[in-house]
Amino acid sequence: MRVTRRTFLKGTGATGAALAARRLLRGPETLRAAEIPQAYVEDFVPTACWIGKQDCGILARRINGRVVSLYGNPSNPRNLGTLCPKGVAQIAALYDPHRVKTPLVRTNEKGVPGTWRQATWDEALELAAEQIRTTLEKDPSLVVWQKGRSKSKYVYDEALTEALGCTKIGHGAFCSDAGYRALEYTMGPKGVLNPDLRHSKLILAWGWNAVAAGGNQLCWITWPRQLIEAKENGAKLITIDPRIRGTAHFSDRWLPIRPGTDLALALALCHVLVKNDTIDREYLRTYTNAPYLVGPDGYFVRRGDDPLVWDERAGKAVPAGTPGVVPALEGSFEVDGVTAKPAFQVFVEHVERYTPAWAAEITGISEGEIQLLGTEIGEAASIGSTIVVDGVELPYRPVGVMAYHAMQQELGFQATRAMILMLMLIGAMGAVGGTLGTTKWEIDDNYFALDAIEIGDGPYDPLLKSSRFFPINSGNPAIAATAILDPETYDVAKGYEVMILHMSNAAVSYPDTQAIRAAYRRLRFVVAIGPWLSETADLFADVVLPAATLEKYEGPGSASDGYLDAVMVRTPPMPPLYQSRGETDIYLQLTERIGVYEAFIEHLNEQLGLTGPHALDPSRRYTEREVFDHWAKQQGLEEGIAYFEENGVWVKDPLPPSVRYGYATDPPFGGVIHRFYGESLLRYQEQMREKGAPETFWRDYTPLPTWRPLTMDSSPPQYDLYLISYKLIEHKQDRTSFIPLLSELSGGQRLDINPATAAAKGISHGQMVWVESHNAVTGETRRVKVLANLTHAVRPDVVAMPHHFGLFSNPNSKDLGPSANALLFTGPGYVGMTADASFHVKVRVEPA
Amino acid sequence: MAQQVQPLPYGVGHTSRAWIAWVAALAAVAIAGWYGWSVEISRGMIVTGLRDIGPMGGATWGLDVAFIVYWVGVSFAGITIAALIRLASLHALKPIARMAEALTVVALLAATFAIMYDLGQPLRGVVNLFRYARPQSPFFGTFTLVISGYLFASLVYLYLDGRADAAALARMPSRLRWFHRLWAAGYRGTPAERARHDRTAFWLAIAIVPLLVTAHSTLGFVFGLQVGRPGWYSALQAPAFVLLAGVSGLGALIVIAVIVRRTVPDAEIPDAAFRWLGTALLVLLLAYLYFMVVEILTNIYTGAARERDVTRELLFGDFAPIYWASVASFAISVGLLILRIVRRGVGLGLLVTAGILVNLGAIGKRFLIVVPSQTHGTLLPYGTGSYAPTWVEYIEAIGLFAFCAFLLIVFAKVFPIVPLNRAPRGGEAA
Amino acid sequence: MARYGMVIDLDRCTGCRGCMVSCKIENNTPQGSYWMYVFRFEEGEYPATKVRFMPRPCQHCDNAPCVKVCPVGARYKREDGLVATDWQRCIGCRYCEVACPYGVNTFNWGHPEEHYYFDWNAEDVAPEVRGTIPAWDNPSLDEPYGPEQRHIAGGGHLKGVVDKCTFCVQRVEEGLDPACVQNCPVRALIFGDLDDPESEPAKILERRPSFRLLEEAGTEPRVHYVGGAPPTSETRQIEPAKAEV
Amino acid sequence: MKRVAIALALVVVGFALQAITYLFLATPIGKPTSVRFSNPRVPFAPALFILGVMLVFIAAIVYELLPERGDEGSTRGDEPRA
Repeated sequence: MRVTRRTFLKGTGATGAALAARRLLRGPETLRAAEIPQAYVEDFVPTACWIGKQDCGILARRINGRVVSLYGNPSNPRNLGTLCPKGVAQIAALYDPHRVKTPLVRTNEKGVPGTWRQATWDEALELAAEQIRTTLEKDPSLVVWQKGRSKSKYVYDEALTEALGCTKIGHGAFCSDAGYRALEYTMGPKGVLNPDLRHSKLILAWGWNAVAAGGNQLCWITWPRQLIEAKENGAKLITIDPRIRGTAHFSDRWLPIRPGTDLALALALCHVLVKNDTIDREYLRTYTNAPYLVGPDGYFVRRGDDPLVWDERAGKAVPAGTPGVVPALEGSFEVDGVTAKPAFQVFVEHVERYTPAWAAEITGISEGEIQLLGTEIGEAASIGSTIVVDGVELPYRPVGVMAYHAMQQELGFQATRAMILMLMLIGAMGAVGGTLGTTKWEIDDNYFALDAIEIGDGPYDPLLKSSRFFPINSGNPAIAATAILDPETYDVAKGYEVMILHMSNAAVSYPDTQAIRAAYRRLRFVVAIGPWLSETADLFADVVLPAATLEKYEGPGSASDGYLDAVMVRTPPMPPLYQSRGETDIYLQLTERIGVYEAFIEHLNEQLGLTGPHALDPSRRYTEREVFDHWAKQQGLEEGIAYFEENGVWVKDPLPPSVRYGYATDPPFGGVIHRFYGESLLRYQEQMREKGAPETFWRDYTPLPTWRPLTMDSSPPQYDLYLISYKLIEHKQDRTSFIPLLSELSGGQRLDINPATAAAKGISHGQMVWVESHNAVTGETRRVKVLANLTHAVRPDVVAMPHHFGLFSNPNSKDLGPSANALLFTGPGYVGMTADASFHVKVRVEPA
Repeated sequence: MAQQVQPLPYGVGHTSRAWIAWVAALAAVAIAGWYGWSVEISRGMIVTGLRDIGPMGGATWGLDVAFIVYWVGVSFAGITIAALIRLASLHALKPIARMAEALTVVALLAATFAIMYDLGQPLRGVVNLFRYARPQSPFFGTFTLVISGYLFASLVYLYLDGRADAAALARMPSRLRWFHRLWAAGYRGTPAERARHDRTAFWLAIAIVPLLVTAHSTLGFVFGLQVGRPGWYSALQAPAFVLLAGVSGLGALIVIAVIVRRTVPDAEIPDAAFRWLGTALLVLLLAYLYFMVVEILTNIYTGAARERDVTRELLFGDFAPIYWASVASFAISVGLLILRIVRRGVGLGLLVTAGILVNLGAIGKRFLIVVPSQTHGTLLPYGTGSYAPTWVEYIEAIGLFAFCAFLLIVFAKVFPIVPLNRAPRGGEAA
Repeated sequence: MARYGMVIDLDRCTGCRGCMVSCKIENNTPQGSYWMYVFRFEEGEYPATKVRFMPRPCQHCDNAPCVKVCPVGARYKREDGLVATDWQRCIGCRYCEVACPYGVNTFNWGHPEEHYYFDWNAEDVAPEVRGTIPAWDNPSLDEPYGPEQRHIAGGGHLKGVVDKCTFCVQRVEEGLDPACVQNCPVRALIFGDLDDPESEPAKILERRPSFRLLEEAGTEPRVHYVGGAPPTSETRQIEPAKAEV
Repeated sequence: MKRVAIALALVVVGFALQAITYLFLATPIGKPTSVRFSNPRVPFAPALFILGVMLVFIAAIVYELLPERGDEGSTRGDEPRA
């Protein structure tokens, strides 16, 4: 902890003639500071970054109580006293002259950039509360709380929305929810694939820019450090990505894959593993439904409710889980009059056709490379080996896969499932050195829920939950927008009327921006809460409430680096600037005016686990500091929130293997059977067909991941390039491009294009080009003008654009170029089977 | 004036309308140049096209520095001619000695201004150079030898050499008599005085020649000692600077001499002087072209990668137009000068054309010495930079030409720009 | 006496440019001025593309061309190895800038106060921050440092004066690492006394092969690189940071 | 002769001043390893050096302009006073 205090006096000692002489010698400017003698008191107080997802610990350097710069907090295990460029640069965001300084009330029509009048908090809160209250009274589901990123899940996402009873929308469908759903459905943990970097020996950065893009759970600082340490410990890194960039230096091999074909590659790798017989049969038999007998109809053969397996020793079918049986994985058996095969056998036959040669054609990666990679994976897995970690002997399968945002593609859910199946074949899921989903191997409710979806008949809510369109559903606001705009097709009876926009910029950050803007225009009332005026607020908000940035209480959040347990709470290094307030304070005040304060307090007690003397009293009025003080005391910290105000982070013990690794939990893998074979997916497919969903919605609901040609590939041949989008290390979503320190580093929008492709099209570096995208289903085209950036780090048939741009409300973020989202589509062909957005589209590029 | 019975020689003291118009015009342009400087001072050098070398991809030295070098180069002529008259007894050159000396002085004043234009903190420059200047810095030579020593020596030379004429003029009634008296400072033309002057002139010439070589070399060292800038680090820089200084200086002198011969009443500058100037220019030019070939050959034959890049950029790249224009102006000048010799006439037209061309070429070459090694010569892969001067730099540069011309034509009206012709017989003047 | 230097581990650098921003904040450099610059390099052709990174602080050369050419001794070498710029003496001739083979010098082309990243005196910011110094005005930078007590901490930022990396002399003199080093998330930058065999950088240099940039120029930099290799003529800079004023 | 003596003295002093200043009073020459190499040993030494350069040339003026004591040949002047 480096919280020091020092005072230094700035004196001049020079007066009169001496001063004049110095002025002459040094030029007039030098005396700027020296002329004003002043005592400065410097100190360092903890707070936390609000930009990224991992809430890096910060020590704010203050001079005379005013924050002047931000340093990493050395106590925080995630960032160990360091910050990424965004973290350091947010000082400019804190003092951004374009912050929302007072509550604002719109004075012009919606749908165009707003003109505003300043209002008092009383007026603005009353205005918002009135609208929310009357709508809640009518129908709570008409009120929607939309978040971009929420940094206090229990307070906002849970307690608030439950107190209001409203609809909530997150950003997951544009992030990595396809991967989340696949892992939740298949194994239970709520997360996407990420490697156990401390022990992995073969790391596949699958669509992951390991050193610039972060991953789930952690954003950026922690992963690269662990990856570099893994590399220094001899791990091999293979990058599977149409574009390589930063990872190139750390990658042992680069497999430039054609966008959207990850499923084909994963299936071919499964093929190689099966052919090489590098299969962890013990894992498959013990923890998965791979031995379950599948009948000719594709469903498990059951007796009563119990699926059957074939006991090799007894030579008969017995209910799965019968103690002492050795279930067959291969073969074909006659059971109860039908020919049944273990699911694994079905899988082996299923992947028979997915040869490396077949995949080479689709993915653009050579047959030899695929064969080699499959063999490498099988060998690296060292099936059967164990390792002792913290005194516990555990299976050691050091093959780690990181697959994150890349899974937001048309076949993302099944591609992730195919990767998981591939890892299951070698037993690497949840193994030491293998692939994990989260810091802690915990089974999420979705494991059960996604297997037991009751597909309704409609009318549906705008997110189309439990619908015949998207039974497994990530809650995509663009789909909601599409459904609101076309209620008949999607069988939607009502849209939304009132929106609470929580630090979200849906109108720019999410594709399809056009559909979203059109739908948001129909909202009767929007209250936006955020430190800056987002474009969404600028276009659609009726009332804007100024939120504080890092000068507020927020949390609690994890500060674990994956191996060490730690908790953080954001504490304000100085009072909120201008008239801004922390969101918790805002919600406490808003719920009071709406009349649901008591409910909010009760839900806070529930969500924050506040009991006994630490429970909040619904009849009392609290400030946000008091709420977090109660929480901190509940955790056993006597000094309450002051502990975090002093330290920023509460570091606990190292996470034991029994928490981290699926094999090590008690019971192993939380006691659930892994869905190697997705029987319920087949059931959903049948129900969807029965209820009349078009093929485009049900065709990917297959129990085993199945390749099909991508929709975008049916665009006309002149749309000869794939557009992908990516993250820059300098920016985070659209939250940072207005920070001049960062846009200076990033240089704004560009289109990465291979020099060979550029040459063929007569495009030179730094030239303006038109990028025109094409919707293969509707025939619609969209285009933007952008600067060409020639790079050898991208496939010749791919062009790539970073996110982060296309903003217009903040003068500092104007003129940085268009948003990649302006080219992307939503709807059939451009969303996955789980309503997850696909960030792929075919485009053509020509000189502007 | 009523008592003025006789006009002063060579139009001194006589102002025509044309002259006034010229003075006004030149003053206006010179003031425009200083206005440019005032903008630069108040807003910073951001108003120039200069930018940092490296991430900013610019040139931090540009037109200003090119003109510092150019003006110092032009100053070469006066002292050289004066010294040659004394040391090599080239009496034919005597009529152009005064204008040559004046040219040296005004060129050095222009160079001083150009240096001030180029300083981020000009005021500090004045104070700190006297206070802290370090002998190790190649700039030490520029600041002390060139600006102080050279300028001071030239003034001394101009002054002492003009005393006899001043005394002669001081005998004639005019409004400028006080000035001529002041200059003459008691000179009466006694043989002892003349002998003394001959001795001082001789010793001054001796003293000035090494100063001259050192001064121009010093400027070459400013560039030639820099290992970090491909294209600069070369032992040839110093001698090449001396040569190109001679070329531009003689070129400028030719132009001025022709103008004087055409415009100043009674000014008789013998053809021999022009012949000598033409031939000398030709010789220096050929020597300089030889240096250029040697330099290019070295750079493209054995130069390190970045040296070759810079050379390629000069020959074929962004700077090729300026480079080849400079080469062409030198080559054409060579042709014109040879043609003049072949034709056996004086060929004033040819001489003036060559004089102007070599100066344009010299400016081009100075620019090419300064800029490409910065924009295209970064040793780390910053990529290619660029530099385009802004109006401020152009107006400053043009202003200096006007300033020099202004000083010269004003000088010609207060003092004979051509020495009074009293040798070999005395008292014959006017 | 300690003689400081820096070791940069190119095998660890991810090119995030966090050091560039922390340098800018620590030293309050105006727009377009990078005392620390991180190169992003591309080499080779698709698919054998190589991308790598190279941070470039001032090399604090032992035989510094900039020190040699400075006409007024504003640029000088300290005994602890730092190459310092006295911003109260600099006359703005920029000779150091042309002399430096590494391109590390930055000149204050305009009024720096017009080129900070946010406006402390903006009409509606001022009331909020009144009575405090601007966030971009680090008081540590205005003080004289070292035994020589000269103004070298980079607080100059005066129009017409040259700036460059100071190795954060204001921090080093307090026993802290330079801001870039402290902030490097992957510990690719290591600072310390190269003369002390027990120091972290000295030990790394002992253990691993290293190189210095433009060794052939004879400048004897105090910044050593381990891992990777110096850029070659085939190295292309990609994604240059925007440096405009 | 006094004239010559003064002029020569000026030249000698000028050169001496230059040499002394350059070598001993100005910033030490050598590989710059400390702040010592950035400061003149004597304040304003560069000004002294320039003074030295000027003295050498001032010698010429002094030599020519120093009034003569014995008014030799005022009548033999070819340019009688106006």
